[in-house]
Amino acid sequence: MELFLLQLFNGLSISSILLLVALGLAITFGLMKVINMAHGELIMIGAYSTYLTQNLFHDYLPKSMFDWYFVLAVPVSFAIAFVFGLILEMSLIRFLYGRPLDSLLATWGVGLVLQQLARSIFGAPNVAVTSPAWLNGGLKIMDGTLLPYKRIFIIALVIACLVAMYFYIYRSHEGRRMRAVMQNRDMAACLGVSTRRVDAMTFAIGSGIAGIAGCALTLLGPIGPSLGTYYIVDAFMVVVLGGVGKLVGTVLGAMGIGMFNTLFEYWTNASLGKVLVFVCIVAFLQWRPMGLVAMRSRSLD
Amino acid sequence: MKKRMFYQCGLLLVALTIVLAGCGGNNKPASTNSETDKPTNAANTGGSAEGEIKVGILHSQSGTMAISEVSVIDAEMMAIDEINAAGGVLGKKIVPVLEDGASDWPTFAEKARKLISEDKVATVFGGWTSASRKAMKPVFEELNGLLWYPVQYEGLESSPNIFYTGATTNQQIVPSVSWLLENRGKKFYLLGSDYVFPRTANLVIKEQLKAEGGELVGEEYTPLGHTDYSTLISKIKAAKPDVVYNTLNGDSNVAFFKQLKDAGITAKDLTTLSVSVAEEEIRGIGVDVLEGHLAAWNYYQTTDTPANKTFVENYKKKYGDERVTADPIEAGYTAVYLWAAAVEKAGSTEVDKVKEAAKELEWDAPEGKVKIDGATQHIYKTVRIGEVQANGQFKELWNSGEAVKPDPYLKGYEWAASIQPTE
Amino acid sequence: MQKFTPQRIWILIGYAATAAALFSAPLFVSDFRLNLLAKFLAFAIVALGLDLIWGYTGILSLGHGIFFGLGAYAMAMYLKLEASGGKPPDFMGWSGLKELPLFWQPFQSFWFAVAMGIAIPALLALILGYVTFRNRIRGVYFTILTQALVIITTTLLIGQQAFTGGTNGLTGYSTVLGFSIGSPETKRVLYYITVVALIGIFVFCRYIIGSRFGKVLRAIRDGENRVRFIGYNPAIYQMVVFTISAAIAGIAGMLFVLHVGIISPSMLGIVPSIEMVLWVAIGGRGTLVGAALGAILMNWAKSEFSTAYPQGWLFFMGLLFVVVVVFMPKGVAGLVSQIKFRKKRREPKHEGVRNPAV
Amino acid sequence: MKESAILLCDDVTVEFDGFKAVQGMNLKLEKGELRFLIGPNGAGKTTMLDVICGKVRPSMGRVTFHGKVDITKKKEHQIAELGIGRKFQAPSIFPSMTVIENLEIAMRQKRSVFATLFAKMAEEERSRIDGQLAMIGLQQKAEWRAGGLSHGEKQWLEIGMMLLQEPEILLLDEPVAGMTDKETDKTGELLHQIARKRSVVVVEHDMEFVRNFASKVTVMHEGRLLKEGSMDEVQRDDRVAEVYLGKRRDADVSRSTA
Repeated sequence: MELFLLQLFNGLSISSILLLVALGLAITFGLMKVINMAHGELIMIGAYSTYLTQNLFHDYLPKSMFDWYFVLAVPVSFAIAFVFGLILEMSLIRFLYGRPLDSLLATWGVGLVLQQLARSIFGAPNVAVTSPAWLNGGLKIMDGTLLPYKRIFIIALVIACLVAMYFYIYRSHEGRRMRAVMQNRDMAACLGVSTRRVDAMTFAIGSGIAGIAGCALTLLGPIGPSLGTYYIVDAFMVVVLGGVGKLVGTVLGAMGIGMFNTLFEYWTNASLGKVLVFVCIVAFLQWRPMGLVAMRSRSLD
Repeated sequence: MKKRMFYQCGLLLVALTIVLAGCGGNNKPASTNSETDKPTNAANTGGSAEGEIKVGILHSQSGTMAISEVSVIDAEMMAIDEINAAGGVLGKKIVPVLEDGASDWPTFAEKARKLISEDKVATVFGGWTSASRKAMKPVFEELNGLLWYPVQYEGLESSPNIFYTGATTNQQIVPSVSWLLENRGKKFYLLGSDYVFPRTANLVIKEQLKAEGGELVGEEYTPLGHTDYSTLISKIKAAKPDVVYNTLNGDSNVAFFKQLKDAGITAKDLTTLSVSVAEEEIRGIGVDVLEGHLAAWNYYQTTDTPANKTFVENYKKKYGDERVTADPIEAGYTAVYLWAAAVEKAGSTEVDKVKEAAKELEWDAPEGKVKIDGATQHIYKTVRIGEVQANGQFKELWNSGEAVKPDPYLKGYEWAASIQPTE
Repeated sequence: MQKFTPQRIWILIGYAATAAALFSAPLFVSDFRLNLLAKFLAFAIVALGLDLIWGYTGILSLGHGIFFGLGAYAMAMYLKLEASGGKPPDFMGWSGLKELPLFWQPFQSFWFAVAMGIAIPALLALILGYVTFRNRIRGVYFTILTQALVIITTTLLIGQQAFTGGTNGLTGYSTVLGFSIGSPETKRVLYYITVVALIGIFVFCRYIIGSRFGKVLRAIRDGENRVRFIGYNPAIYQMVVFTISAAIAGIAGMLFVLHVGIISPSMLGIVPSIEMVLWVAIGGRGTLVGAALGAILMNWAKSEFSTAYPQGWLFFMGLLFVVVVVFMPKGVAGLVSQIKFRKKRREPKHEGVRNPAV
Repeated sequence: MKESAILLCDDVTVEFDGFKAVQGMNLKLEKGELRFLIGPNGAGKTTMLDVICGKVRPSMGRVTFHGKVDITKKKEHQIAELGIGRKFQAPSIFPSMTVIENLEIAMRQKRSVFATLFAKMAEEERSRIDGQLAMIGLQQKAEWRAGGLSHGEKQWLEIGMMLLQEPEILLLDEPVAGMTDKETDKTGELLHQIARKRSVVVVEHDMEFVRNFASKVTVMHEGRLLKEGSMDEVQRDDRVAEVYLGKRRDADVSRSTA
């Protein structure tokens, strides 16, 4: 029983991490149809931003304040990744709208450069981020079943991001423009929406969320130049499985992959579990090529 | 359409000429690619000129393995500088030729071939992963080169063209398992990354557990780069082991130890012993997470020998105060000195003569006295079990007292009979 | 169509000169460099196959490393067994396997290995192509699926160490068909075989492109659905060309192992697979010469510069990739023809071909 | 009766995510007939063509070809092979190929992989293509890349491709949309020639254009059949006038979209 609960929680936790990693992609890939292979590197940028924030707190603020660095690290990671996203969009991505496969290749090159940049600045070895004391330990629900606060925090963070995104996209003025541009670019342009600006903003927000993901990942995993490469393919799988262009789909996709991953890994082992999950995804896409939540359209291609 | 083809053809021809010309140009023994000012490459201009001995340094400077291997390069370069400052070998200066293995095994093979047949180096110091060594081995054997390999590995190998200055299984894993059985408990959980070293090491451990009264309660491998250990930790919890014997590699260690701590398991609740976590890795994982966990090596920065004192001092002076030394770094450093001593003794850099001279050669390494075992070309090493302290250094809990004779095929252990190669 | 116009003669001369240069290369370069060149030529073969599906059919596969790798593994299994004399190879010993597994047995035969080196990648591609193309999974989705396939294959190869050699891969060969694999003579012969294979596959690809089949492929690239409505089943065409491409990659893989002497799962990974695409992109997709050239030049540059600037090299490669894909989608070959034709093309606004072949 | 009908749509219903684009539509096409399909925007005209050519699968109803083959069970390329050709609203030719290559692959021929791999251009095929080039007036531009043609030329090329395909039924979706008057006239001529040999269904907004042909007109509205008859009959019908012609007799206004 306790094991079952724990595994359920683990599944939920993995789902939340996958979702956080894939959320930014759901925007850049799902809405803008840009295949951003540098998404993983934006996550890495978020992680390093957290590392830097930690160092600043460590060096310049009294020790008692140190634990609160993480509160600041979340917006800082968002901001830095946001800026990187903005630069990337303005210098490169805007030449690639409507050429998804080319965007995939070009951003892969960008990812390579960013990784190497990180290696030059921070060195090849991993850096350590000390998690704040208030996230240590866990919630004891019964004997031998401890739910780590960090994982609960990440789940909460994902929910917060989702809610924020929902309000931004469906309730704000900016979000309305964004949807307008993504649905019918020409029409929106005719109505006086600056598509250039909206594109840049949308991409930057997607990147910023990747930054938040990076910040959260520092709690659980390694922080190094190749951090992004561990998550990028999984993130794409989540978006594709969920159905491109639908946030609900992305949530379902992440839940599906996370839960099955935990289940398979528990039944078999980590390697085989991973293989099984991927086989399931491939098989599922044969059955429903457009993913869990599909949009239908009348256009020829 | 056709006209375009025509230009393409021309282009092909031009490009091919360039490639061939490039190849041809580099063909001459006195190579001409000295277009960089880097000291490492300037070496090529000298060729085998009087007063210089070229040696190759072949580690990954890019890619995933760069994390670990770059520090070994530093140590080897430092040893070369020190020897040169003291007058060189046979009165000649050692000139290193650096090549990048790029964390890619075929590249290691290619570069090894280049170092031996193009640069004509006297010896090569290089490799980290077993895979890179396995890739280079046929090249060294074919061209009769000499490779010094500085990392602990899974044993079951002994090539006439390789000197192994890292530990083999009976100098790290076997004694540490015995120690754990005696001091920490009988129930073992084996956790490793999914590649050759952990699988082979665990094969050995399983035989040893059977022979020495241990009990195996679980064995798991995770893909390289795996970052979520929550399920695995559940499995470990369910199996209730006394000891987790950890052969995880690189980034996985970070995720595993962080998440182990989150699950409320500290070093007090569960003993873990790692064979791939050294001082350098501690910095990337975080001391707060690792404190109290164990590791088995032959050398720690804190190892108390006079040679080590100067070694650590020089290393920090040269590369910065925040740098730490670790077992493979020391092994790389030792390798250079052992080769230099062998060359001095042989009076030549010829591979066969150096090999002959290296037999039973002794040297005061930072880890203590080491001796080359002529039969296996491994070195005698002292085994040390250490515990991670709050300052990121190890405290030695136990050592083997004297340097242990290398036994890569575990011929000295009856229980290992089934592991040994069949021929 | 087959008249000998001056242009056509020049093209033939160009081909002949290239072939001559390739065949006489052993006279000019050292054994080591020849070995490198041979490896590059093997890569050029993959690039040809990749160009066939990407440049001409518009299918981007980021999983060609798998097909390359499977071909390589088939050959490596033969070489490994020849080295061990039919006994279980070394890695099986230290993985705890005492008997040679059944599926390894037939690889003692060279020709069986060669046949498998082509058939296994082709079959896998056929199966993958059958399920995906029939279900109209295409474009980006197909590309991402191939990545999933890469992860599945590499994880399996690494996980089954006792049967596949794990991360180490297969290395340590001695002879091929009784000839020492390390000797300069064998290497030279292998080089010639590679040159012949490259030329043969080049001619084969040219034929495909020129045939009506090739025209349908290009039509699929331009508009897959449109092709459907004029009565072709694009799925079959995509499947066939994907299979051909995989078989070509398999051949290249076999040659690669013979030259390099090692194959490991890392060669099947995502990074090498993307790098293969990069060669084609830089050389010029949609032109066979460009693709082959891209593979040779990129690898040559990599082996020359990566040593001198191990850090800078990656920057350079990443930037090159970005610039080529974004600003020179036709690659080097496209750039050259663009420069040459700029003046003449300015006049008519439409991009018509003004010099018909006949 | 039934034997003479080459195409019979019976109670066809199409749903898109709950929205019924076509509801219980019946359509009968005689051999050699030229039929116009008109109706206001969103009437389901294009969707009807989509159903006939297999692009959209109806949720209900049957479409039979020659009274025996049920088209709704077939795939697009099979339907095309049966002899139903479709020209889309936006010109969909293969832009990176030359005009002649476009025609070559569209030509009626064996379409298996093997056949195309070893196909040689026969004399007879050559002359067929040349004839078609003359008919669509693109002889001078045979070696041009199709992408470089003007809009009207692309439309003609596509019609030419359709004709080489030699279908028994030709489905044309607004063939004159976006054309200049001169081009429209030329297209009209082409259409007259075509209609002599085969059955044609044309979706059209341009009433002037439709009026040039003395043939049957089907009016659709909100996915249903509203009226069928000659142009004169249709124009006299009150309901039609109400939903469609009544408000805007000037057909040019509604030309742009479908």
